[in-house]
Amino acid sequence: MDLFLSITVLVALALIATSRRLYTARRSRFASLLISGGWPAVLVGVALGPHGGVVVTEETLTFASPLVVLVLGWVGIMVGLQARLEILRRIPRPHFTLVVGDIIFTIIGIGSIAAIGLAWWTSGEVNAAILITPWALLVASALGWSMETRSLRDESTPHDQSTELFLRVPSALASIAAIVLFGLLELIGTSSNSTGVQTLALHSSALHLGAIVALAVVLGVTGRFLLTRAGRSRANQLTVFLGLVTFVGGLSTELSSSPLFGATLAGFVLGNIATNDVLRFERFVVEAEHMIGVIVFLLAGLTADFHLTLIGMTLAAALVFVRIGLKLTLMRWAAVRQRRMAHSLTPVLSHPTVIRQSPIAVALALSLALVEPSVFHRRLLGIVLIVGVAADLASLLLWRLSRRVAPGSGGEAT
Amino acid sequence: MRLEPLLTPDLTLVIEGCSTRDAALQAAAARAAGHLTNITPEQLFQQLLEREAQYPTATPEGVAFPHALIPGLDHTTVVACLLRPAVEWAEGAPAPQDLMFMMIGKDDHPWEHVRLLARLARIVKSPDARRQLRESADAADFHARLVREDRAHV
Amino acid sequence: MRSIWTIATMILLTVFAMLVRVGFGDTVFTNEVQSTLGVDPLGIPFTLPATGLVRTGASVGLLLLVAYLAGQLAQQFRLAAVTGYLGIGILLGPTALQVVGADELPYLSLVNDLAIALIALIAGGEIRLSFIQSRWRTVFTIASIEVFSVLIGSALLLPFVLNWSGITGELWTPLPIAVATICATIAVANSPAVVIAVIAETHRHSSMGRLALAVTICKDLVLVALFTVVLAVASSVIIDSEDQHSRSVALTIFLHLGGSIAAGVVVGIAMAWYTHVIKRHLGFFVVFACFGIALASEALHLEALIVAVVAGLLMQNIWPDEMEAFFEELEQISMPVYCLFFAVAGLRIDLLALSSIWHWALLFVAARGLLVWASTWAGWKLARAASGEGRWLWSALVPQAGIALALASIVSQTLAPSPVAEPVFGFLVAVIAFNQLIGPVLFKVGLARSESISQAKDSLA
Amino acid sequence: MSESGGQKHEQDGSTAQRDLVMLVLVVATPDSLDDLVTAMLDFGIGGTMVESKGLAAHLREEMPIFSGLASLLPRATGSRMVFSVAPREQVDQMLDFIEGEMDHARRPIGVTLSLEKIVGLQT
Repeated sequence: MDLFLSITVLVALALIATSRRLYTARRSRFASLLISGGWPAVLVGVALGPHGGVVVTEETLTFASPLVVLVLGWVGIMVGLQARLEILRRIPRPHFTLVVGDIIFTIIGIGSIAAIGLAWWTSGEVNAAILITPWALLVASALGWSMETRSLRDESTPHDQSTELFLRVPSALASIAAIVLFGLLELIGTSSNSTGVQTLALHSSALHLGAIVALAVVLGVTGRFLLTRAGRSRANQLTVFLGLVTFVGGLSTELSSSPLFGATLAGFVLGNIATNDVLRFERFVVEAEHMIGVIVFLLAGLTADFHLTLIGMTLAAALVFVRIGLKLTLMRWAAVRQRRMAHSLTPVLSHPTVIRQSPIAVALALSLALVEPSVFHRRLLGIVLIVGVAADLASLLLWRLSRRVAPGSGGEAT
Repeated sequence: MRLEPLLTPDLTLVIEGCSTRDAALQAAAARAAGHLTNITPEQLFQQLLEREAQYPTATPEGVAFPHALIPGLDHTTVVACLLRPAVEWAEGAPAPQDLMFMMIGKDDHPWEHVRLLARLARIVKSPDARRQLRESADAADFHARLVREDRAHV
Repeated sequence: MRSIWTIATMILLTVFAMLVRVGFGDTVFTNEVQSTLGVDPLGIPFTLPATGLVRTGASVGLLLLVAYLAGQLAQQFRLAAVTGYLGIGILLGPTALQVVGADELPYLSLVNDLAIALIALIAGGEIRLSFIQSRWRTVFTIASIEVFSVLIGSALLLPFVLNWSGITGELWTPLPIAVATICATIAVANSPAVVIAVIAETHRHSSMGRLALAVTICKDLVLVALFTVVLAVASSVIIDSEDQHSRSVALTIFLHLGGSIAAGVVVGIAMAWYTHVIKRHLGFFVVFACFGIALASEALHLEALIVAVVAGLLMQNIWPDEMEAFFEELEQISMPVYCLFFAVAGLRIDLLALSSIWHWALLFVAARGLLVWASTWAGWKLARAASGEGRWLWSALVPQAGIALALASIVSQTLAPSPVAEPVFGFLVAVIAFNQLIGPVLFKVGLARSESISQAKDSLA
Repeated sequence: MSESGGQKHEQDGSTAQRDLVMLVLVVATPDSLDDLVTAMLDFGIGGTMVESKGLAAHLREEMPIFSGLASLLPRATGSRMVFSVAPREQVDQMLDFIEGEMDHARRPIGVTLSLEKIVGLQT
């Protein structure tokens, strides 16, 4: 019964979050920051969860894992579908260099902090192989930044399509890279974890990877046939859409990988053999994005465990500070390299919005807590959520500071 | 645009035993020419074949729309046929066709021709309507069902 | 040509799922034991999710896709799509290809709650009060005659069948009679789900279809009350438990039915208000309304079937125009729910149990079919209804599905202490399985025949 | 279906211009486009069609959560607007068709506007 109660609150919140009234509320900077980060949904999740008001007990949460598989499969297919070659070909080169820069910066900066913090947190006596997956999670969730550019706009920053795309597209590419990076490393980590030896069980993880790629190809091919058979009848479409999403999410979970990784590959294959019916499927998937986003954040709030020891909190704080330093240096490096581009980019590049954490991080952490619901993984999800909130607030603070430094450029977005 | 005024019982027929498309076209053209003043069945049949040669008018749902524009005609004629058995329409045609709506129109009013084609498309769009038409007992029943389907739409 | 591609896709999806489950079944997360303990890097133990639960996600996806294709295939061979969903459920089930394991059934049957509420809502929506006012006498006569003749006929025949099949030892002692009466009550059950699914699938909203639906629903309402009484009395005989007095049994039934009808009215008004005022996200709202009805009825000990039928009836007959959008959305969502509901029903059919007693079950199915035909024909003649659609009405009263299965599982739970529970459940499931497979096809033929009869009559007139 | 060289209608004389009205349709779901175009042809209504983007689609593009690349390819959001000037009787037929024969979920938004002055309309 309480599972149903929590799902009802969850959907009611999702309905409100996507209602027209809330869209208009997003015009003010703070409101759009708060809402697009999904924090209201996380707060409700925590309030309802086992650590909050205990409306949803631990046992009910595990019972709801097929719902988590459906939601994460949905996100994976949504991300995979847009990674079409025709789109990737149209992306100008600077965007790619920015993403590669971000990956290198993050692996070095965040990677080292994560390695030290995790080893210290698990007081060193577990073998390294077990920490590969948590390390991969912390690095992958640091890639990219929030793609929401609506709160960017005020009189000071000139508003044109290219500036916003220069922020949104690299972050989208980074979130695809994050899913693939985490998916691969999680395979290696899990296989070595089960064999428990120092040496990495590369053979077994290669087998799993082969199976996931085969799943993506099988689903791409059969998906196209199924979508054409569904035709224009909405009842048939709904059956096939839900079937595809749950099938790919479920099977990639069984292949001990996160549903996001398998679903993204399947979306990629399906997207690149697109027909009109596949485009109709993509519209169905993307239109529910905000509803699915709210459900992901709410499930994250329900699942996260915030009883972090002192070490856990220090690790979270270190991740936030390193992230701020990294992202601003990355942007300065990008601004120096892009001097040839229109001058209009430079004010945007110094804009602190890049500090905000990408929402894919929450989905990745939730998928790890789903595949292996241990207290450690739930605390990692808690860390990712804390880093996200802190990064959002830091971005707002730094934006206010930069306004006070250059007062002439006007105040809050109307 | 209503189909009913163009549907005369005499030009609503069930063609049995035609195994090929041309035989069906010939039978329908013969019946249509009887109602047209300035064209012989053979000429009409040739015009229909020329049009089919450009691009076959068959559809995956099994409904064909052969048509011809004849100069000097004063009105549009529609011949509604139920083919038993269904015939293979053309090389690579998606499915055998067993419903055929032959349209012979005025060449100086192509817009009216398009409207008639749109009306027919609306009538035979739903699978339920097609099944109803295909289960007609005889020509009179086929005509009654066509009128009922036409009245079912605005 | 298309059906080759359909079969190829079904095989590809199923084989791939089997390969993943066989090849990678031993990974650290999925393990055979219900849920074992793991230790995380912090040294804190945690319970791993049960294998059945982890596999439910993929099984739901696989069943949806493959059942959908099987339904299309069945329609290409002039069968009812429902038979396709059931057939694929049996094929992938734990007693056949074992693609879907037995440990997943408890999680998959969550869809039953959603399906029964949704089917009952649609059934309620199909009934027009004007139709009831004009034909309630026919509906009530046929339903009552059919219920009692099938009940008494089966109750007399079953002791022999149960005896021959070795389920009950002696013949005319209290135990076999009590068991026979319970099985006879379930033999009366019908399936609004099959009636609605076949009507929706063939788009034939003829008057015979509407009459069949009204009779089926009227019978099920009577059946629910009958079942509660028979089960209470019979279980006290079988397990000698004297906890229930006959007076309190009557009271619980009255509360049970009255409460359900009242709850149905409240739910109907609430749903009408949402559809009228808010109008948005109807899809999500419909799914949650059905879950709500199912789980709330369970919690308040009401009958979800009655609550939903009353709600659907109320909405369709009081605000027909505003509720059009609601029922359109209901129809969209019914397809995936039917695919899953009938596939899961197929999964639960135990081929092993079937193999030992199928011939006795088939004998009883034939006898029941005869009883249904005779009683419907008699009821039809008695009601002196004019038009000829009555000749094929019996074909709608043969199929059995969800409700019969639900009652059978209630029987096996209530009789659990006695040794006869398991074989009786096996026998009931076998009978229901045959009715599930034959029923939809029979009704599809009956619907087509009755429509051609009424059309022949129209053209003559 | 772009502008078909002026909208042709059965008109007789200038007095008929007074019973012409403008029909504006906002078609959000592309699937219902075929039915609408077939119906317009059937009723003899021409029209101009433009690609449009709803407020929700615009906001979704600005505030993506997971799918940032979707906005890169500004392919049609799938919604279209149809503007047509036609006799009141045919426009009423069109609105009856939308109310009578289209599912709620696929119905376009339709409005009619009365007109003061019309030039350039080929009758």
